[in-house]
Amino acid sequence: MINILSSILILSGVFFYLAGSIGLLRLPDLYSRLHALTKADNLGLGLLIAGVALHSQDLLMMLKLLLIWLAVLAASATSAHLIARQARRQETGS
Amino acid sequence: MLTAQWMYGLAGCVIMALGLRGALLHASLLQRIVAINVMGAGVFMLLVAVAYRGPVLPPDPLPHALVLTGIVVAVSATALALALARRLHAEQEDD
Amino acid sequence: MSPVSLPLFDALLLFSIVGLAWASLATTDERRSVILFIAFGLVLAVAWGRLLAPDVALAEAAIGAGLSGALLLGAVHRQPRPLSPGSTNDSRNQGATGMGVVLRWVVTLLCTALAGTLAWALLHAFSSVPHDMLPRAISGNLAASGVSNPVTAVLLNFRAYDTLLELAVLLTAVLGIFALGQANPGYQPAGPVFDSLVRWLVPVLILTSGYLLWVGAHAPGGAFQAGAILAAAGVVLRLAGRTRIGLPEGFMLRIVMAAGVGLFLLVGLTLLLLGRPFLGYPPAWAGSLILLIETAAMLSIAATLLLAFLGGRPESPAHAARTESANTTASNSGNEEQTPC
Amino acid sequence: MTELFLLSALGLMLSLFLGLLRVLLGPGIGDRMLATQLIGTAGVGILLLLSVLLDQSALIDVALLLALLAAVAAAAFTGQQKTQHD
Repeated sequence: MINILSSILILSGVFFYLAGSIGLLRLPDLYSRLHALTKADNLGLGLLIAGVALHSQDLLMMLKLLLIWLAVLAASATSAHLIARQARRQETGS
Repeated sequence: MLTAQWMYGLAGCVIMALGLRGALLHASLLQRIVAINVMGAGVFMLLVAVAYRGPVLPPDPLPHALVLTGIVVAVSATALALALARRLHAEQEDD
Repeated sequence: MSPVSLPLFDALLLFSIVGLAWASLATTDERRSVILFIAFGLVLAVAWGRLLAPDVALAEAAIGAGLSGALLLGAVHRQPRPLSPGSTNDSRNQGATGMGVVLRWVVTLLCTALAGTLAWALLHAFSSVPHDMLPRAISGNLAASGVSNPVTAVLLNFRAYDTLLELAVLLTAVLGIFALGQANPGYQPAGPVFDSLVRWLVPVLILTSGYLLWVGAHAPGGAFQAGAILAAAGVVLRLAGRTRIGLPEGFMLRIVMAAGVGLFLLVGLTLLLLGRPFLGYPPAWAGSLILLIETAAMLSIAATLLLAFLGGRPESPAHAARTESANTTASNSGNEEQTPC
Repeated sequence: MTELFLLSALGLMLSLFLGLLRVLLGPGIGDRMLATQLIGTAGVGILLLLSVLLDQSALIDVALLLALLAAVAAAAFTGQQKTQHD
């Protein structure tokens, strides 16, 4: 039962990863790519981590996995902000 | 002979040669420094491939220790090279 | 876990790595080259994990994703013109002439020949007798080494000489950097979004480095990875525009820089006096001595790597506040005694 | 279960590969930086799967380091350096 649930979580995580990278490849400009990517890979990693945590069933491991997810959430929000700000600066600057 | 071992070993050779070529041919000092780092990464990959002994046997720890210290030395050598390049640039501007 | 073979995974991974290495050297745009090199480092960390080298993967993740990327990107930004020995136009023209083209081909051919020879030797080595004498010697003596992580045992016990000299190499590199001038001017404040990340990221990085140091005795980790992560915390503070990045000043800084080599030597010489070989720890003490040396080494490595990132002698924050104009040619070594000019 | 982890690792490798194409294509430097971010996140996911697949719990720590330092490259890329006073 737990195995099935964890498999579903992991596979849907991979699906969101792929959706994000296809978005990164197909979408026309930086801002829409930024939007698609941050959403997709945060969600993808979140689902993947939930699946792996369920599979591991070890408390310290789960805590580390949670920390990884929080770190990636914060980092991707921050980087998206920094990259977008830089792009705006270049558009208005030059 | 393990498939993974020769795959990674060959890739290491290719990466090292790419790095050496870049270090010899690039005009920009910064890119030469990047190229030397790529070359180093190729050597590291070679060593880690040699250490790999399949999924069951634990790998040989000695090359791992070499590569580990190699990575740290490479980054400090890179910093020294960049500082030298900066100084060279400053001297050229004074002329 | 049953042995798994993942040749398709390996093929994709290696294709990405070789592709990134090639692409980062194929362009003449320095910024693009550096960004591709950073991506190359990220994928390499995955490859080390795949080859069951988690110690190496930890170091690559800490240095590739933290230090070396920031170091190289900083160097690109500082240089509006390319960092080249002559002006770039000259070298471009040279490349267009017949001699240049011939040279390019000769170098490419020689590099290909080198790669081929190396690959031939490697395949020859792989297909001959499997080498398990050294690994067996290491695992046979692991119990007496004081630690159960074989990589840490090699670094701090079996080949402790190498590690001592390596710390000396790091110190020499930083002294070389000091001799070249003052530190880079640093960054402007990065804004509230990055600041709020920094506020919790730096404590977590410091905690992680302590964890890696402690865990290094029996699992992947140790002084090098811990030191690199500690240095990354300083890099993050620097990027956020802080002037205080956790480095001690003046005499204290010198002590921290030399602590690794110093303590290593002290332990080795004390053992000599006690009638043991240089750095031949008594097995009962080995665990504690290694942890002691590793703690000092971690602090030295962190300080050295952070100073390497600064790219020159650090200015003391008090001094920086007193004098807006930094005198780049000052050859005074003491930071405190430097008078504002 | 092993097959599932292997398949998922391949899926993430494909995702990393697509990100790589964007790094190579650009066109802007921001696009390349963004794609590098994706490569990092995919790397984190792959390491997590490999840690189960190869039975190496230390790979979780590697993933943790990559996750913690994921913002450093973007910050170094966008950071404005002070000008040298000379």
